[in-house]
Amino acid sequence: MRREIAVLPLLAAVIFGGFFLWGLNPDRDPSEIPSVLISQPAPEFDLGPVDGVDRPGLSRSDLVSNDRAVVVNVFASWCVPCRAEHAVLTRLVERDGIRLFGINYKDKAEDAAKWLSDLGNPYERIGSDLTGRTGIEWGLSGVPETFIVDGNGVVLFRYVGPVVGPEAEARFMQALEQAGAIQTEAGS
Amino acid sequence: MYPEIGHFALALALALALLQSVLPILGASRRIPVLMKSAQATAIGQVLFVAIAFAALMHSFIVSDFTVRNVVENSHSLKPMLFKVAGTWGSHEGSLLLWVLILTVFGAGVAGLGSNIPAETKARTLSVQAWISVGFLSFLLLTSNPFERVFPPPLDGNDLNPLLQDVGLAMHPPLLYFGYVGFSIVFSFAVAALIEGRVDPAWARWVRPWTLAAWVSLTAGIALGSWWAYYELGWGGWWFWDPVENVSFMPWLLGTALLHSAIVTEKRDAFKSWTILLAILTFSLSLLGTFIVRSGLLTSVHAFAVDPERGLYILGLLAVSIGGSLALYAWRAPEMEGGGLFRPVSREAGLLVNNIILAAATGSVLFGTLYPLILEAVTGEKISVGPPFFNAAFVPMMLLLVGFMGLGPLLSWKRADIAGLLQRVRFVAALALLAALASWYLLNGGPFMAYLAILAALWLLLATLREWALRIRLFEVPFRDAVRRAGNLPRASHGMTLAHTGVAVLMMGMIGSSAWKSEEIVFAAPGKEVSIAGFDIAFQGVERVRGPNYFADRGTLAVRRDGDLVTTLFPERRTYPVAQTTTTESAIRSTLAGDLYTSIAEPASDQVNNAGAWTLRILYEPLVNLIWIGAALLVLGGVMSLSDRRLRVGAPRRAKTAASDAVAAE
Amino acid sequence: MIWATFAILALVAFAIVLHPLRMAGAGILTRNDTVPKILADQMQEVQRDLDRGLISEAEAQAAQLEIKKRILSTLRQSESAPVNGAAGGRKSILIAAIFAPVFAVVYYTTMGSPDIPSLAFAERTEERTQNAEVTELASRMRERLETDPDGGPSEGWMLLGQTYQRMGRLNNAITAFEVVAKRPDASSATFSMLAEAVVIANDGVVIPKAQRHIDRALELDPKNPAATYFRALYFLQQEQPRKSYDLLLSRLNEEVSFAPWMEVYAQQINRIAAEKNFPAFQPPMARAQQPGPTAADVAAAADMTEEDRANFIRSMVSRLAARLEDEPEDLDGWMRLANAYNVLQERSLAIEAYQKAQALLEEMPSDDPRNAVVREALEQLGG
Amino acid sequence: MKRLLLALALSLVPIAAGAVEPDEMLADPALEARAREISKDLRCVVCQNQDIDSSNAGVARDLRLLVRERLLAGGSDAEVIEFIRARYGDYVLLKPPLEPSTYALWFAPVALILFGLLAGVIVLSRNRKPEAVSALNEDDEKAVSEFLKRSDAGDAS
Repeated sequence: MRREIAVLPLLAAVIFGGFFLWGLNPDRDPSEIPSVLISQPAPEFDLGPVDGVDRPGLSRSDLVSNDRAVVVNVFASWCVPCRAEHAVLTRLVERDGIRLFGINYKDKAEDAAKWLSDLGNPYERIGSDLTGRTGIEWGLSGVPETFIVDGNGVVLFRYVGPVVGPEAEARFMQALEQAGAIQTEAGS
Repeated sequence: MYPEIGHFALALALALALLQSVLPILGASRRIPVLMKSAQATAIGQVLFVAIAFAALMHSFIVSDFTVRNVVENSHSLKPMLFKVAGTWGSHEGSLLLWVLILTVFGAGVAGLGSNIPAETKARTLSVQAWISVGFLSFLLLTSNPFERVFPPPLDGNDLNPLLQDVGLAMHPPLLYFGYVGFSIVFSFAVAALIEGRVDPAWARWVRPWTLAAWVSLTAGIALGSWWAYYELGWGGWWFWDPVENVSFMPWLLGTALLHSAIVTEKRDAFKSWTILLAILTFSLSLLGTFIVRSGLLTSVHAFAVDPERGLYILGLLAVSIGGSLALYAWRAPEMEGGGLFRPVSREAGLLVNNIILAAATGSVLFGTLYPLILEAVTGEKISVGPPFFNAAFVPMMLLLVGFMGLGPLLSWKRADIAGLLQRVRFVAALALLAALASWYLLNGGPFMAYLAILAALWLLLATLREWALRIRLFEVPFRDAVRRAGNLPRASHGMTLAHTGVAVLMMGMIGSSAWKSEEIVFAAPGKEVSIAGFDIAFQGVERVRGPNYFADRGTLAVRRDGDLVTTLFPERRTYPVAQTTTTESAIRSTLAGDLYTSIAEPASDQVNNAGAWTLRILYEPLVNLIWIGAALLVLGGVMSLSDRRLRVGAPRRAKTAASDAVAAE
Repeated sequence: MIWATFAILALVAFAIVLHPLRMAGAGILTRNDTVPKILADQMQEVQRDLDRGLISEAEAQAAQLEIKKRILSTLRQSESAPVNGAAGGRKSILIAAIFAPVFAVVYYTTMGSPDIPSLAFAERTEERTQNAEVTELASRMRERLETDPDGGPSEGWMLLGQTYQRMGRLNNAITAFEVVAKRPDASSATFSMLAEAVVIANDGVVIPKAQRHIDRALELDPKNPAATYFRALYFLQQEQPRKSYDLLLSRLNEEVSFAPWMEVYAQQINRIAAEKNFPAFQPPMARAQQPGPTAADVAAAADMTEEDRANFIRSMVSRLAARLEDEPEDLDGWMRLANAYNVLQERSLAIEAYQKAQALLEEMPSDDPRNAVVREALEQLGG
Repeated sequence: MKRLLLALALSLVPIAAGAVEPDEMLADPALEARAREISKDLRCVVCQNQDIDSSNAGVARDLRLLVRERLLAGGSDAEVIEFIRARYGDYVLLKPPLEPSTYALWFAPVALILFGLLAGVIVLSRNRKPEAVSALNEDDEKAVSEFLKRSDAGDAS
């Protein structure tokens, strides 16, 4: 009996150790927050266009009847990582034919317009979220954030932070393929 | 050159640690005196070389030698000197070096000061201590070398975080480390005892001063950190249940339990395997803290830049040290015979309850801290466990503990007389209840729990004083006799009284500042008046002032009470142009009754309706200073106990017998 | 000096490990020496408590009885005397004493960097003043250009832009270049420099803004090598490696004589070739000569870490310097070297190189534009 | 590496004070007090372990405004919290809801105390048996007192 009890602390330590080992997995990001939106319909929102950018605004109705999955990217001109991500998204649009929608988060219209003119504008539609309320509806924790929404407006995937670097891009590409967001030969 | 000397000295320290981890323990088992004694020399050698390395790193920081990567990343030529010095332990590498330095200081302490410890026990203990040394020195050299060089050097360093440029924060890590690394030696004693297979009252007495020293530093370190958060972060809180705070708090809780259970082992030869387990677990929790802070396992404001590889290395160290020691415990502890018997109402039973509650509280904090990780691993769900949980779990346990704390010291060993006990505390219990009811009537409002806490704190305070009065027979014998009796009491007894009083005082500070805090947040243009807690505060405007490496918007607040000017406060909002950071320097009027805490934030965002207005935050925190006073009493109590001469009994005065024995043995 | 210090430290370690041998004669403390004393002290403590009336007579007796029993059991467990002065012990200590310094030296020689000197911040005044001078010069220049009623000469703005670019203040550089780009006298080089700055500022990505400048540069001078290079880089980033490759190759083949930028072209062509299995580029001329870093090289280095980049530039510079030792007649080489030293803030070396160039320039016609460049640079460096 | 970068990026967020601003506050003190209490139980999603009440991050401010908006719209405390939770999940709740997945968490403290007390009772009951108080025999008594005399002489205290 005494012996069994004396083993308990060791047992507890081993169990905790197992969790620690699991927690050290380099792919795990402790500050990442899972989205409640996954497999849920996209939230209700209706955003006007950004002044000075010749793209229409964005609302939920633009997400519910598409021929294939689309990408919704939340960006801002003041967000430094967005710059690096922009090149990646542009390439995805040009090379893989994804449909990209933008939510311009808490940004001045003139800054956003200049930013898009400098870097190029791969977005099909851009909604201007000046107050950040739409951001909350999407459960936004920071900028940039990127969602994949299927043709019927159901959110399939969420990526927090910039999609930059081979690892992130591979993960994102895989999600795009699974969602069928990439234009296939037949579809074009 | 200096950084290289430091690097070389670390290598030498590792070499000595390797030797010390093998030779003395070998000497102890083969009974070869010269090998046993080698522990003393190598322990002192280790501290010497680690200190050289530490001094070399500090020198690099002081002269801003940017050929050292660690200096580049954590310092800047414009930093004030004090913070250049503190920068030495501001980074992962530097703080780990400090960690190792303290580890070796405790090893050398036992080698040099532990003159009453038999050579064999000492040799084993120091060998175990050296195992930890080897682990951490190799960790330092292999994954976190503080002496990594850059050449050609960049023109200036990267870091000038003004938030961390604070005296309290600069001193907080050394004290904290002194505390929780200090428990390493207690761990080593415990493992050595397991290897030797013997724990007795003498062992408890050898360990006690080291446990006390570590506990005192940890208490001071935690209090200092809490104090820093209170006045630097600018929103008047002093404890946030952040994972990093929790991991320093858990060793404290368990260390407190250890202090008490070691008394039972010392006086009554009981609780032996439990005391050993506590000694192992206390240091294990310290190691766990080191692991959590440096591995990025949990998110925290205080965490160092994370690196999974380092995390893996420390986890390996944890597996070996904690796993190894607990396996040894599972093997050897059951053989330890139980000690003296005692009755359900006795000092032993009281201390048992103390230990049970402290251990359960530690377990709850540990579980709450790690639960998000566990749940994520099991179900993938991510949740947060924040202050509401910890308060709900922890506060009731502490109230229970405090209830017993008042009684414990009044109990006698083995069996206590219940009727006599009740008779002795009847009066103070009634007094505490009366005072709590009175405060309810007078304060009307505030949560019920707060009144329960008031009752508990008052009960503890009065019962502690009552116990002390009983001891010196105050009011029973002439006053002069009572004073003489007080003088004759052992220091440890005064220490206990002080520490328990400290807990009561601390509690009152916590209750006052959390349940009766009042707050005003306003936009204030010059001339605006705010009333809070009986003070009338007039905002007289903001002026721009220059500091050595910052400029500040300094607000002027005239504080009046009943029309009389009490004081003028100057809260600042500092901007550091180089680091492009803004900090808040709150201005506090501190009295025993409470703090008037003022801080100034940015100008009103809406300048149309609030032209020229600033955001003012004014808090009144009743009794908050009792928290630091209580902590100081705890520390003072610990130091008082530490100075008790009984802790040094057994040290040879190089008595004739010992000397002649040695000659005979030659 | 440093090794002498190490030797002293190693000696100290050696002595420390040997020390126990010196006290071998002294006895050691055994449990029998200490434990009973502690128990005896506890006896006295009980007695004192009794005297003070803290405990009752019965309690005291019971407690003392307990302690007495412990004393007895300790006395009975008399320990065997330690085997003193065993030869095994001495030998182990000796081996250990040798092990300590050897271990440290072996570790250190593999991991240490004894050649890197300490450099206290206070000792680096020269470097600092230089840096401060450049900053000061740039801000003075900018002030003068900004206050100039005519908007300041275009050459001045270009020089300012280049200075800022060297200092790594890319946004300032872009602003300075943009001033000139808006003027009618903007040349192809103006736009290609602007494009380069924009590309570097965007982590090496040719963004549409950069493209517009590249277009302008090529409009003004279809042969502008820098603009062509960035156009090719753009194609590469558009995942059109073939187009990029062809563009570089055809531009390279247009030249008949050697120009310094060709090396970068060749490298880029071969990089693409290696990745995509295109035929590698065979240099038509002897490749003995190694040019120094060009602006495009620096651009290529933009995705390196700060340290890698510094090393890269330094290696290029030292290669160039070594070549110039052998070919001191290469005027453009000296000018490039001088410019490179300037970038690296090696002031005296930069002056020296410019002076070499100046000497060679004396044989050139006085209206050679390089004269002005060298003069200006030397003035700026204060040499 | 990515985590390192993120950590660096996050470290640039100043932890300066001045979370709740006066212009956010509600005119009705009772409602404002409720808003403050709710804010203290909601975690700021971009900061590390901070409630939105004390965070000066932009998103935290938006959430504070939202909390007040919902309160003004007549929502109960639970409804307001549920509103935020529907968008951000359980992660934002600093006080985890009592659900099957958190039973272990919430009952752990109680279980630990009960387990500890049980262990204590077992230890105490083992101590029940009467203590054998056998006095020392004469030889032993002599040995001890001799020893004590010796140690008194050796130790001059």
